[in-house]
Amino acid sequence: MKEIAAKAMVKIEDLSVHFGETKAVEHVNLTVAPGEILGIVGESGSGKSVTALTLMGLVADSAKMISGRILFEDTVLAESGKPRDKALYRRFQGEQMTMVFQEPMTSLNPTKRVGAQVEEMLLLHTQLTREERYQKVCESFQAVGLKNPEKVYRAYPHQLSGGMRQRAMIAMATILHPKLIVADEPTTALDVTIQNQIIELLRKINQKEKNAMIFITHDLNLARRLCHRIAVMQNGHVVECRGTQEVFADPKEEYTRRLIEAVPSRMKPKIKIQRSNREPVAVVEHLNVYYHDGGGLLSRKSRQQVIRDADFTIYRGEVLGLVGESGCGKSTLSKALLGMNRDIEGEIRHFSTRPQMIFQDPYSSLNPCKTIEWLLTEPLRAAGEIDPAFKMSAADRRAEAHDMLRKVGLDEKYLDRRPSQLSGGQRQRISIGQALITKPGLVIADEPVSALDVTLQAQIMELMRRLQDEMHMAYLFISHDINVVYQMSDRIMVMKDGQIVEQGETEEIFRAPKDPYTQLLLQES
Amino acid sequence: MQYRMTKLIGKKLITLIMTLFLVSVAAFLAFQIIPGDVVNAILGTEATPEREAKLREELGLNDPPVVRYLHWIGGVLHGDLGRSYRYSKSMNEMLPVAELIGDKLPVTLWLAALAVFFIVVVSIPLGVFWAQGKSHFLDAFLNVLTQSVMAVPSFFLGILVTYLFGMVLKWFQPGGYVSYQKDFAGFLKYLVFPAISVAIPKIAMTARFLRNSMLTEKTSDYVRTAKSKGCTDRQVMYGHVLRNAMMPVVTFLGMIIAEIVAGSIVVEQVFGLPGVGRLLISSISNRDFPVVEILILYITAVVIVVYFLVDLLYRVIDPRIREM
Amino acid sequence: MGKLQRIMKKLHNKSPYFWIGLFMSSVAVVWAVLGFFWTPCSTTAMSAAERFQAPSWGHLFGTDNFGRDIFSRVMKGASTTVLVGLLVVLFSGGFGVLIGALTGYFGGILDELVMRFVDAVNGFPSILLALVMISVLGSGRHNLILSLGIVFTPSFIRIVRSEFIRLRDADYISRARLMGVKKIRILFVHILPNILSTFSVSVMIGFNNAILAESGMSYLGIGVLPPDASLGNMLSDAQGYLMRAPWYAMAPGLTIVWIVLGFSLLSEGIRRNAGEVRGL
Amino acid sequence: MKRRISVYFMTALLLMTALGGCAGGTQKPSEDKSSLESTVAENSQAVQSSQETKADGTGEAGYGGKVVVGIQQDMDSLDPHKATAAGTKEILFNIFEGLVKPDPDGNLINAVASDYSISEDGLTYTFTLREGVKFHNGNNVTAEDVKYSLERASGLLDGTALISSLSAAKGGITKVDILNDNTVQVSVSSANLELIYSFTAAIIPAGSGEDPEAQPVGTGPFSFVSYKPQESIVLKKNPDYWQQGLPYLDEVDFKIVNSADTALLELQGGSIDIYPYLTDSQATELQGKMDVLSAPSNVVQALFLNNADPVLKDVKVRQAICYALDRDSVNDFVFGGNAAVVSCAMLPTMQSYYEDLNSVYGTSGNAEKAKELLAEAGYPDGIDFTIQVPSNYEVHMETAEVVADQLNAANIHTTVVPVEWETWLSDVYNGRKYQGTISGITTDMTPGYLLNRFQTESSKNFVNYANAKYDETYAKAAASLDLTEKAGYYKELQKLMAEDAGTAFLSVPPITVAIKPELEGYTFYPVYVQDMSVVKYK
Repeated sequence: MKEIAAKAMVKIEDLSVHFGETKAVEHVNLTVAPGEILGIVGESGSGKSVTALTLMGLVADSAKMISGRILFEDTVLAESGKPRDKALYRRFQGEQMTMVFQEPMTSLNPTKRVGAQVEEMLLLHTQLTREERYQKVCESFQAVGLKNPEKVYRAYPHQLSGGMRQRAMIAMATILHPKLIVADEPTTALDVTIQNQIIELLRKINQKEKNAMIFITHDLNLARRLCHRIAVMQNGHVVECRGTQEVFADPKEEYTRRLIEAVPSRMKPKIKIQRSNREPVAVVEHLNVYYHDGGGLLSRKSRQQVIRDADFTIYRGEVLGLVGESGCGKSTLSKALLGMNRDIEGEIRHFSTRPQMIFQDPYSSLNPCKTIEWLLTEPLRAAGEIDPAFKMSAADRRAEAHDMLRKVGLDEKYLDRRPSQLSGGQRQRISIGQALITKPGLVIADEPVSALDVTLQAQIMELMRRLQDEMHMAYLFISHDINVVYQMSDRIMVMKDGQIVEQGETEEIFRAPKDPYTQLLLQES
Repeated sequence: MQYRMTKLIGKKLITLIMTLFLVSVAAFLAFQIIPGDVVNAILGTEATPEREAKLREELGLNDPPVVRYLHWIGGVLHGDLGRSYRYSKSMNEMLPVAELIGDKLPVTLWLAALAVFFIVVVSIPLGVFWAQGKSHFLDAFLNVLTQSVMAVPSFFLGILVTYLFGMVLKWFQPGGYVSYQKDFAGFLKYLVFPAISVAIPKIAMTARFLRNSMLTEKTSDYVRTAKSKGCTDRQVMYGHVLRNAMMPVVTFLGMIIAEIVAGSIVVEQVFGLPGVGRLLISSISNRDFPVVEILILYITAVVIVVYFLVDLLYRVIDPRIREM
Repeated sequence: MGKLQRIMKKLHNKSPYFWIGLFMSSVAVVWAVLGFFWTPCSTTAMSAAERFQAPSWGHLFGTDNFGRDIFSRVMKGASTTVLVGLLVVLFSGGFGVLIGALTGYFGGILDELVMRFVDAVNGFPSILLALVMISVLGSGRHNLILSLGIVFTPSFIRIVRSEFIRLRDADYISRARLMGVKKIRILFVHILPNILSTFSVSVMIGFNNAILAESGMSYLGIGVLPPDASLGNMLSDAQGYLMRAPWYAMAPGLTIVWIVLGFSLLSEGIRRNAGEVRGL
Repeated sequence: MKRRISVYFMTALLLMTALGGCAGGTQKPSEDKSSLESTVAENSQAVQSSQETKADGTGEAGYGGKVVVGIQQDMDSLDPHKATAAGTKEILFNIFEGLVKPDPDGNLINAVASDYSISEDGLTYTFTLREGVKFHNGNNVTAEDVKYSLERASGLLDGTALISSLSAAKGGITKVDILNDNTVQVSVSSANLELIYSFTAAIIPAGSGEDPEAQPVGTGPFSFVSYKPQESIVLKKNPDYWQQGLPYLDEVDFKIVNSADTALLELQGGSIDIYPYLTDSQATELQGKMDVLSAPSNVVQALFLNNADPVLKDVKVRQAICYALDRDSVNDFVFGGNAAVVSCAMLPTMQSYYEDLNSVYGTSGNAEKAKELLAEAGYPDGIDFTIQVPSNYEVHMETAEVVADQLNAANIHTTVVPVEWETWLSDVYNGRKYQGTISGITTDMTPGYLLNRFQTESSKNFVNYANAKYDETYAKAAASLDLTEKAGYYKELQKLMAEDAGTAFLSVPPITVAIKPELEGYTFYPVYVQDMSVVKYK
C-alpha cells in the first residue's frame, strides 16, 4: 500500500465538492499509480462520477470545491479556494489524461464523422500532417479491435453499433497514450456479451500501456473482474479502499458487505422456490408478432416479424423468467401477451382477469400529476366499470388503496403526495401496488429492477416475491440480467432474435444449458 | 445517394404540384363565395346593364365555374398566367399577371434578402454570445430586451422606425420609395429601413431560439467529451455546439424566410413598398381574381420550396437525417 | 405539509419573470375588463376645442383628432383587443385540444389527413391566411375572431397532438389502457392534465399572437373597424398625426407592447418553473 | 390617418366622387349668360382671355422642370372612354381632349373643334375641326378620327355605349357624318340643352380602340410615357400642343401614394410637389410650409336613407333623422368648417339652380323635435338604425362616427357597420339592401345630373325614393328648352325631395390642395381634373 502511494501518479487529497446544499463528495482521498486500475464502486448518487469529473476538470460550473486538492504527478491541478485553471487543465486533458464515458452514442458528436472526432485529439495536441493523422487514427482503430478502420473513419456515430462506438471512444482516449484513463461506467449501456469485450479491451490496454486507469461502476462484479484496487463510495464518502481480493474476501464495512450481498448471483440461494399446482394462467401457442414501420399516405408500409413461433405456458403462482439481450423481442412479446400488439398470428389464451404490467422506469410509469391515492384507486375504478365484481364505493376504494400502500411497505402519509416527491424505490413500490391492486392472475414485470441500485434491487425483488406469495398470482419476469432472473424465477425462457431458444426449470438450465446462446450468456456474466 | 436525391426531389415535386393544384381550387372556390362582384368592382357606380353584360362576356364570367376554372388552369399550364382584371397595360389591353407580378417581385425579394441578411448577421453572433452566459445580469437584460422587442407589433415598429429615422433623424424619406429600375442604389438605401423593421423582431426570436438551442446542446455528453480532449470553450462552441444547435434554428429561419418572401404585408404597407404583399391586399379588394390566384400559388410555392431547402440543409447538417 | 403551505412554497419558487409577467398581465386584464364598464371620460364625446391636447392630468394620454380622451379610448380599445385575443384563443385552443387529442392519440389515416392540412396551413404566413379568410367572410369583429380562430387552430392542433403522441406511449398511459380505463377518460383525465403546463404556455403565446394579429389587421383596415375602438385601428388613425401628436400613436402602441410583454414574461416564468420540475 | 385595405383607391375626398364619375360636362356658373348658345359663342374669347393670363410667363423662365403629383387612386383604365373612376379621369384630362373641353370657370371651350353649331330643333350638331391639331403620335386629327371616337363612345360601333349619355337610347348620337375634311355632323335622337357637355368625350386616333398594342394617344398638353400599377403614371410635354405656350412643365409624374399619411410625409420630405386630397387636419399641419389652396368640390355628401325600408318608409322617421343631424358639427369635425352645408342634391355654386333649403330641418340638430316625430310615428322609445359605410373612405367613416353620436342622442340607436367598397357596391348600391349609408355623389357640370337619379325608375335611385310628382316634374325639366323654366323645375325638385326627407343631405366638402411654394398656376376646375398644363415654376 505505502509503496503504491509513494509512486502514486494522481493524488486526490481531502476532496469535498458541493452543489449548493448538496454535498456530493466529502473528504475523499484517493490515489492511483501507473499501471494500476482503481475501481470506484457505488450506487447512484454516491459521488463517484463527481469525483472523477472533478479530477478531470469537467465538473459543472455550479460545483464548488470546498476542500482538498488534486495532484497530477507533481502538478497541483486544482485546489480548494482557487478558481479552476482551465488553461492549466487543457495542458493535461487529452494528452495526459483522457476519459471514456457511459453513453457512447451521446458522447460522440452526432454531426461529425467518427474519424474526425478522434483526429481532433491529434489536431489539438500534435503537429502531425494530414496523412500522418489519418494513418494514426486508423491504427488506433485497429488497436481497439475495429475492423475496417477506413470505413469507421468515415462513418457517423449513428452508423456504428454501440460496441463499435465505445471502441471508437476508447481509441480516442488512448490515441495519445495518456498517463491516466478515467472510464465512467463504460459498459453500462451495452449488452452483456459486448460488455465483456470492452472490459477485456481495457484490461489489454492497461497491460500494454502501463497507464493508470480509474474505472467507475455501480457493478461490483465488473469491478472485481477488472480492478486491482476498489474504492467503495457511499453518500460522498469513500467507505473502504483496498485491494480487490481483500474487499471481496473480507469486506470491512457494513455497507460494502451489503453491496456484495445484494449483487444477484448464482452462487447465492434463490429468494424462494414455490411449487405451482400447474394450473395455467396464460397459454401461448405458435405466436408470431409483426411490427409495422412507417406507413404514411405516400410511403409504403414495411412489416417486420419480431417474434417467431413462441410457444409457452405460464402457470398460476409461478415466476417465469424471460432473458435476452436488448432488441431480442422481450418487450414485444410482453406487449403481445397484454394484447397491445395488433398484428399477431397464433393464439394467446388467458385464464384469469386482465394481466397487469410493471415497467422498468419507475419515473415514467406513474402519472406525474396525480396523487398516490388517485393512482392506487384508479385501477379499481376502471375495473369496476368493466367487471361488476369490482364495483365498490369511493370509500371502499380508498380503503383498498390504503391497504395496498401498507402492503408495498409505505405508510399513509404518502397518500396525497405526487410521484415527483418520492424516491425511485418508493415509486417502484407504488408501481407494483398499482399493478397488483386489482388482483390480476398474471403480472408482467419488464425489467422491474434494472433501473435501480443493487441494494434497492434486492428489496424490490423481495417485495415482489412476498406479494406473490400473499396474492398467489404468476409473474412473467423479464430481464437482460441472467443473474437477476436466476434469483427470481422458477422457470426460465431464453430469447434471441425473436425466438425462444431454450426454456425449462431454472436450476436445470443453469446446470446444463443446451443452447449455445444460453451457454454464452451464462459464461459472460 | 444520387438516386436517392433524385427520388426525393421527384417526390417533393409531386407534392408541390398536388398542393398547388389543391390550393388553386381552394382559392378559386373562395373567390366564388367572396361577396362583391368583380364587374361591380370594375365599373363602380357607372355600371349600365349593357356595359356590365359586355364586361361579363369579355371576362368569361358567364361560363359555369367549372368551365372557368378549367379554362384558367388550361392557360396556366400553357404558361399563360392570365391578365389582371384591374390594371391596364395599354389602352385596350389588361396587364398580363406575369408581367405585373414580375415587376413587384424584385421589391419583395430584395426586402427579404436584406432582412434575412440582417437577421443572420446579427442574430447568430448574438445568440452564441448570449449562450455563453457571461453574466447573470446580461442574461436577464437580453432576455427582457428580446421579449420586449417581440412584443412590438410589426406596424408599430414600422411607425417607430419611420418616426425615429425618417422624421427625427431624417436618414430616409418616408414614402420616398424609388423604383429599382430607376435607381438601384437609392432603392436599396430605401429598403434598408423596412428591412430593419422586418428584421428586428425576427432577430430577437432567432437569437432566443439559438441561445436556447445552444444551452440545450451545451449540456450534451459530447460537449463534455470535447472538453475532455482539451478543447477551449471557443473550440467547443464553434466546433461542436453551433452546428448541432443550428438545426432547429434552420427550420425557424426557413419559416421566417418563407414568411418574408411571401410578402411582408404590413411593412410593405407602412413603408409604401409596392411589393407582392401589398399587391395581394389590393387585388383581393379589387376582386382581381387572376392576380390573387397566381399570388397565392406563388406564396404556396415559396413556402413549399423554402421548406424543401430547409429539409436539404438539414440533411447537410445532420447525417442522421441523410440516412433516412 | 398542508396544501396551503405547498402552494406557498410553490409560489415562493417562481422566477421573477413569473412575478413581473403576472403583474403586467393582471394590470392589463384588469384595465381591459374595467374598460368594458367604465372609462374616466366618454369614449365617443367629441370636442372641437380639445383636439390634439398633449398628455396632462385631465387627459393622461392626451386627446385625439376629435378631442376625445385617448386614455379612455385606449382602455376601451384594450377591452376589445383583449376580448378578441381571448375568444380567438378559446376557439382555437378548444378545437386544438379536441382535434389534437384525437388525432394524436389514435393516429391513423385521419391523423395523416389532418396533419397534412395542418402542415399546409402552418407553413403559410398567418396574416396572409387571415386576410384571405376575412375577405371571404367579410370584415368586422366577429369575422375577425372566426378567421383568426381558424388560422390559429392548426398550431394548437400540432402542439397538442405532439404532446399526446409523446404521452400516448408513456408507460403510465400504457398502464391505464391495461387497467381498462375508457379512452375518453385516458384522453382527458390521464393525459390532458399532464400537458397543461405546456398548453398554458402555448395558450399565452397564442393569445399574444392573436393580439398582434388583431392589431395588425385592424391597422390594415380589415379587422375591428371604427367606431369600435381597438388598439390597432387607433394606431392607424394616429399614424397620420405622428408629427403633431406623437402621444396619440404611442398610447395604443405601448399598450399593446405592455399586454404582450406581460403575457410572454408570464409564460416564460411558467416555462422556467415547469423546467425546474422536470429537472432541466 | 386610417390605412384601410384599399386605401390607395380612395382619396380623402375622391371617395365621395366614386358615386358618379363624370363623362365631362360643364357646370353652369351663376354669372353665366342666360342661354347655352351664348356661352358657346363666347367660348373662344374665354380661351383667349385665359391664354392672355398665361402668356405672361411664356417664353422666359417658368418653362421646363418636372413635378410629382401625389394621387391616391390607381388608374382603372387607360382608355378615356372606358375609364369611370374620377381619379383616372382627372389624370387623363392632361392627355385627352374632346371636341370641347371645360375651362376653370365652368364654361365649355372649343378644343379639337374650332367651332360648332346646333340646329334649331336641337337634333343636329355640326363641328368644325381646328386646323393643325396633332395627336401625340404626330398625325393630324382628321374627321375620320372624330367620327370613330364619337361612334365608339356612343356605342354605334359595337352596340355598347361606353359613355351612356351619348347613347342613342338616352337621347344621344344616332349618326355621325363626315361633311368634309374638317367638318363633322352629328345627329342626336332628342333635343337636350345639356347634351353638349357630353362632347367632351376624348378624341382618339381611328382604330386605336381596337388595337391591342395602342398606348393612350390623345391631343392633350401632355403625352403618355409610362404606367406602373401601384407606382406611377408618367407624362411628358406635348410640344405640338395647339394652345400656344402651354404646357410649361416638361414632365409630370403622378405618383400613386400609399395613403394620406405617407403623402403628408412625402410632401414634407419633398418627394411629392403637389398633393390634391388633404384632410382638414393635414392642411393645418402643412400650413406655412406649403401653399394650401382650397375650393368647393363637386360632391354632395349625404346620409342616404333607404325609403323602401320598413321603418324608414314612414316619412316622419326620415324627417326625425334629418332633424337629429347636427350638420354644422359634422362640418367642424370632419372638414374643419370648410364644407358647405346643403339640404339638397345641388351644388350651391350652381346658383341659378340651387335652392337653399337648410332652414327646413336646421343645421345644428334638434333632438327634441326628432324624438317628437318618432313618437308621432309610433316609436316613443326610438328606433334601431344601421348605417353601412364603405370602410375605405376615411371621410365617410369619420362622418359616420360623428353622426352616430348625434343620432343616438335623439333616440335613434345607431350602429355603424363598415363594409368593404366592393361589398358596398354590390349590397348597398346595386342590391339596395341597407337602412342608411353615408357616401357622396359626384356631379358633372350639368345641373340636372344629381336630380336625375332620384326618379322612381332610375337605375341609380339606390335610395328607392318614389314620388310621382317628382318624376313628372323632372320630365318637364328635361324637355324644357328654356333655361329659366328649367331652373324653376329644378328648384321644385329640390323642394319636393327635402319635404319628403328622401335623404339626409349633409354638405359639399372642400378640396384642399398642397403645393410646393416654388410652383404657381394651379387652377381649380368645377369638375375634378388636375390640369397640369398651367402649373409652372416661379
